[in-house]
Amino acid sequence: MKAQESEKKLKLAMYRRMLLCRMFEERVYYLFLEGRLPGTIHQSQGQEATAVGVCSALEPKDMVTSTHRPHSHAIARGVPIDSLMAELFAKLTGCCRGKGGSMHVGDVEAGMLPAIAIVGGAIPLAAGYALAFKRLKQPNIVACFFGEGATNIGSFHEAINMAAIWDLPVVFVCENNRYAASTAVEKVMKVKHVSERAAAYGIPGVTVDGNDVEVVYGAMMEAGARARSGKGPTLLELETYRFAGHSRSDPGHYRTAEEVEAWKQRDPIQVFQTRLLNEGILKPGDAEQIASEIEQQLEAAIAQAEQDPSPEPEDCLTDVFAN
Amino acid sequence: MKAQESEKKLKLAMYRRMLLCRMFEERVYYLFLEGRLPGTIHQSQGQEATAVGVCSALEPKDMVTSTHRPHSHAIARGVPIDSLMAELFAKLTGCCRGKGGSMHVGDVEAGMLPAIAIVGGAIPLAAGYALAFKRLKQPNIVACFFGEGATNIGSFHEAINMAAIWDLPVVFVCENNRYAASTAVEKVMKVKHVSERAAAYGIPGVTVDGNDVEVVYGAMMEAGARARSGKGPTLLELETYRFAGHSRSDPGHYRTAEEVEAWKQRDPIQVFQTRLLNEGILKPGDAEQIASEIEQQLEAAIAQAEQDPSPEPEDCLTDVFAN
Amino acid sequence: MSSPTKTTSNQPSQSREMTMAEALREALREEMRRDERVILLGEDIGIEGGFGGAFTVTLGLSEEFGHERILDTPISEAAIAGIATGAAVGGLRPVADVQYGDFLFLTMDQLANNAAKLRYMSGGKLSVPMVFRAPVGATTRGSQHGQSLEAFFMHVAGLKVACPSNPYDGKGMLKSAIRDDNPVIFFEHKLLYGSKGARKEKGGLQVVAHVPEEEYLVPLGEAKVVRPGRDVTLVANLLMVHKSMQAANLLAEKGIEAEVIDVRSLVPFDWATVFDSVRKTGRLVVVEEDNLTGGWGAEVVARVADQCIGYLDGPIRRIAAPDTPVPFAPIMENFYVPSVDRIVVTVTDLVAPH
Amino acid sequence: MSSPTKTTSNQPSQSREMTMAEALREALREEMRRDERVILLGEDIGIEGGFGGAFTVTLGLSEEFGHERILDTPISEAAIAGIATGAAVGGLRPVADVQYGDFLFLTMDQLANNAAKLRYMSGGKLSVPMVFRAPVGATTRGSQHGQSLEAFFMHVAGLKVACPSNPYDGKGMLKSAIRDDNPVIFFEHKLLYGSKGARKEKGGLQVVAHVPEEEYLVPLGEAKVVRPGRDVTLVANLLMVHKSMQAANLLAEKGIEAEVIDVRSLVPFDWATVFDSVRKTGRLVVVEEDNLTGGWGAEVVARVADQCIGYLDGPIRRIAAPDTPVPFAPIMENFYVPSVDRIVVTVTDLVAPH
Ligand SMILES: Cc1ncc(C[n+]2csc(CCOP(=O)(O)OP(=O)(O)O)c2C)c(N)n1
Ligand SMILES: Cc1ncc(C[n+]2csc(CCOP(=O)(O)OP(=O)(O)O)c2C)c(N)n1
Ligand SMILES: [Mg+2]
Ligand SMILES: [Mg+2]
Repeated sequence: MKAQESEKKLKLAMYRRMLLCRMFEERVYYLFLEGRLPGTIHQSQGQEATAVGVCSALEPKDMVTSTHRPHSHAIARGVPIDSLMAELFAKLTGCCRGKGGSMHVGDVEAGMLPAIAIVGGAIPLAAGYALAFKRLKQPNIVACFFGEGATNIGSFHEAINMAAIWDLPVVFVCENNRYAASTAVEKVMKVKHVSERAAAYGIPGVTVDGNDVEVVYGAMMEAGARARSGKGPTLLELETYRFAGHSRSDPGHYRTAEEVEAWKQRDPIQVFQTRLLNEGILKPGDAEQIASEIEQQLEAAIAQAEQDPSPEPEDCLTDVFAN
Repeated sequence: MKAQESEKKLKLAMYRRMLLCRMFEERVYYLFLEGRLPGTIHQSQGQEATAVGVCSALEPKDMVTSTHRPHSHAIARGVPIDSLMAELFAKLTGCCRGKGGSMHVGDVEAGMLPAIAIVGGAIPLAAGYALAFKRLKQPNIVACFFGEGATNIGSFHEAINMAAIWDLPVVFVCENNRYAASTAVEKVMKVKHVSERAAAYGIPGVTVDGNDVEVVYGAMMEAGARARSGKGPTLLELETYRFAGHSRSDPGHYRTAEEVEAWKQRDPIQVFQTRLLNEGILKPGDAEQIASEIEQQLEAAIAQAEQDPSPEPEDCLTDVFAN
Repeated sequence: MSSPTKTTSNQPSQSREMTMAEALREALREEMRRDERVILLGEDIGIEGGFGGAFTVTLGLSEEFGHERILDTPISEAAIAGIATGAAVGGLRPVADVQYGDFLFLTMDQLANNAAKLRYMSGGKLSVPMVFRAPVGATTRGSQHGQSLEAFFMHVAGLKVACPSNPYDGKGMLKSAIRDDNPVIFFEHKLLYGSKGARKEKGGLQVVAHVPEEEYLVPLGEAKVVRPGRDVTLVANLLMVHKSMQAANLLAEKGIEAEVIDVRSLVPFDWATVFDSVRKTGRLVVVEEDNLTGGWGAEVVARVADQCIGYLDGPIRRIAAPDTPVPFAPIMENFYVPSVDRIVVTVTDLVAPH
Repeated sequence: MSSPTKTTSNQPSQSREMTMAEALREALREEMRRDERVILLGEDIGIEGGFGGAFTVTLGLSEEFGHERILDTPISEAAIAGIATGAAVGGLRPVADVQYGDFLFLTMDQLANNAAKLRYMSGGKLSVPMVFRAPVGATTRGSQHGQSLEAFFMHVAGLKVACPSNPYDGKGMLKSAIRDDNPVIFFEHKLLYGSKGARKEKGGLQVVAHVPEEEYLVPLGEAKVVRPGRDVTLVANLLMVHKSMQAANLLAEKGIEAEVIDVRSLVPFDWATVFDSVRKTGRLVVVEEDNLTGGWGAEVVARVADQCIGYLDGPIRRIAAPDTPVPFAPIMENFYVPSVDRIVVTVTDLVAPH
């Protein structure tokens, strides 16, 4: 009973969170088209199950590291929507006070380091943060997100090896969306699965369906338990796909319409929604209800962000050094 | 007949070359103790079978890259002894004209790039040189030497992956002597064999006895043939041991006397000499004869180096830019 | 900053207007046609349906030259640099690139310890004919996608450093760099690529230049006086050349005649042109987008303070970014990047009789 | 250059003579006893029967603090830097090191893009209290084991840079660096470690200093006038402080009184002390071991040329290594590294009435 109830609550929470990720990205996309946001964005439509499945398996004091494509990670981790939106609007109320921008969103309070936009650059940070957890005897873990493209860079190799030999409490989460910008994964690595690379470090490598949030959640719970119990890291590969272009300006002509279509048939939100309806966890109309609540939440965040104060030019000079 | 003859000649050549490596290092060691050579040295006593076995399987126009421990690689590759000795003496007649020193010996003419003393730093160079061979349609390969300690650095990961996806004609030769300076291999990687890391790049990984020059030669011939035929790189792990300290000043207290002794029982030169005597390829007295010839060769090289001209102070300013 | 600035490059009869991206692309195409050994290495540079690199410079080249010569790499900057270096020693003439200059930090071991030193360590027996392209400059991308890294590489003995400010120089210098037998770090400014590429940057300048049909080279190591003047010498590179020119025009209205020098390449550096100008004007202001402390401008000041001290009528000023990372918010970024206004105010104050 | 030079540090009654290696070791030991969060990361730093790092600084520490706090790493410099950075953000106070400063090029992405910028990118919400130690200087090891890299890091906004020249400052500054809430790149000169360690370097100075028993700190950001003088200001760091002192003594015999300033830290930089001195002497010579072009000395000259130009009685000179890699042959290396003689000749020529 109790178990069922909490499981039901978890599923609903994950559904809502995934939808929030999706609707946030879609709304932000239009804000960019309207020229209301500066800079560029790397969006994650289609990758909601990875972000939400992983972060739903975390404890409040755990830590997440992210990449140039961090919006869904931040939302899934619980970084306040208002502060995320405000950051994209370059406002003083942003989670990085307007200094970071889209590629560096994060909030240590919420359990997410500022995202690192150098591909692979956050992997050593994640291992280091995990080392701190271990030394300070905190029962927490780090979830380190990166794309399959990042598995070809030196920091992936060096940091995972060190995390492995020291049994650090970190889970290396590879969102394999098959492309690094325009570059298909087959072009840049001969292994079929990124998880095969785990063997080089003597740690478990697991590949699961990254578009099924429950599967992701389960796999992360397992890898997380292993890390928490001092058994060390896991390389968790989540097979997924981004529906959006690589960045704002990318039409994605390097992918066939068929391929994109095929993956859209496996839209993680659609898949999960259908399942929840079948299981009766979602009642007819619930989805629409949730969507409209999120809609309002986003509009409120945008309205707030637009009237929030901008930094002063001279604020550029602060926050370089502590004290 | 013919085949036997040439095989016999090869074995004798390899034996002589190994002995030359050993005697060169021993002689150089004393020169350092006597304070007659500047700088420091990383010696390779005990690792002659890897250097000679690999280089004996190369064609004249093939290329070798090396490390901070390059003396035996250079000798095995055929860099003239006089120019090697002169380089250690910091003379103008040295293979690097006194600018390189022990850690950078090499001679493109002889088929060896200047050694790179940044651990792992030569691995991308080797892949790049192999890329040139491929583009220029030369039927040659690169033999890239590095230690097991180098397999933990980013350049190993990045360069081998790129060599793999492009099927470059290069053989990655890992001399696993069980230690990186004072650090035992078990401390810094969880895999039993470095060759297990080949799987991460979808290339063959092979581990063989690095103290048996014939085994090394055979393994290198195979990996080399593969590379020459356009099938791409191999990660060839050669299990060996250094009898010397890590560098001039290292007494090696991080290793047990038993361990060192056990490996000395497997001295690659002793092993091979005994075999050649049993096979009748070496007659009683031959070994001594060869040794005394080498002795003279070395003394001549030292005498020559000592009277060779030193560079002028201002020579420091040349060779920075071409033309 | 949207008014078209045309470069006053020698304009032969037969010429077309081109953006930097187009001019660099043409330079690559011409050199690849001319020399089989020229290859390109980089991320997303030759993929069908792709971008032609982060800023369209290599767009379409793989169609003509194929994937044997246009090599799309994994995300492995250190190996890209090291493989380009090894390939250069092996007889090719690689032109590699990073998508953003900020990623050069990943390549520094290969570029500074290997590419820059291999010739030296070999006693002059080999050479490393390669080019490494890197887009620099702040464009509202934040701290890890907006840095200017010229100073780091100017300080590495054994590397040449180019930084063209317009399409004419860009083409001519890239061709010279490819033919150079030494490693050349080739800096391009994101706001100078021009709008014809698919990737027009907000705030980008509409810099076009007349580029002659016939082949030409612009040698490395020659600065250019892009505006003569008697009162003060402005030394700048890349985007700052354009801001300095705009400032000079405003200053002229106040009767201050600034001489503007586009350094064009930092290594080799054309000291004579700078010294001659300072000896004439008696005043020097260096304008750079990089962080103030340890920027390349400091070296310019140091050389002048050694060679021209007696000719100076006042202090030497540098206009540079403050010593902070690049901020994201445009309001802060506009404060961070030296502005035309800052140049005008600084120069006016310097020239004003005290 | 073998005559013992004693530093004139304030000498309390209770003190011992110590080498740099010993003083740094004591600083690490004291801080590790004082603060559980202090850990060490590096190659071969704590192995039984090993070296205590490349220059014996950590020798014996693992016996007291164990392998939980003295972490022997694989050869993975980039990850060492990145893990130290992440651990610092996570609440530890890591002291990491490279065996030779030359390997810092491998760490630059982590140090320049992450460690230096994380606080800024977070809007000031986190801090990165870490120290990264690096031995620099030419010691007949050739091009890849003899570079001086201070200038590269002085140019990275967000990093502090320390470079003590003697055991007293070394201990006091390392303790300050460990307690600092920001990333500090801590440069040590191989020829200044002293002979008591197992790794005495040929040509090393017998630099010993009185180090008090009682605890003390030397703050980052304070230069020190190590020799007062009226005729010319010599600004130097690390080994060059000692060569400048020796030169100053020889110059004194010729009646030239040189004021010698040990910068001690490059970021923050104590500009006031340099400006005051130059305003007094009217002449400046910067002495650095690094390559001339783009060295930290250029920044010193640039600041002085901006702030003190009216006080200068002559050109500003820099004495530095030429723009070449470090050569192996001692004959060439001795030419490469600025010598006492070069300082004497340069200063004499500068001060001589023309
Ligand atoms: C070191 C580095 N190289 C290149 C880039 C430019 N870049 C940004 S994202 C990207 C592709 C990353 O692919 P992947 O790791 O698979 O993540 P995804 O974008 O698919 O989420 C590239 C090449 C970068 N930011 N950092
Ligand atoms: C990048 C880098 N880190 C550290 C060093 C210092 N160092 C020189 S040799 C060495 C050990 C190398 O071990 P391995 O790769 O196994 O080669 P071996 O010495 O055993 O032949 C170390 C740490 C270096 N030269 N380069
Ligand atoms: Mg991807
Ligand atoms: Mg080894």
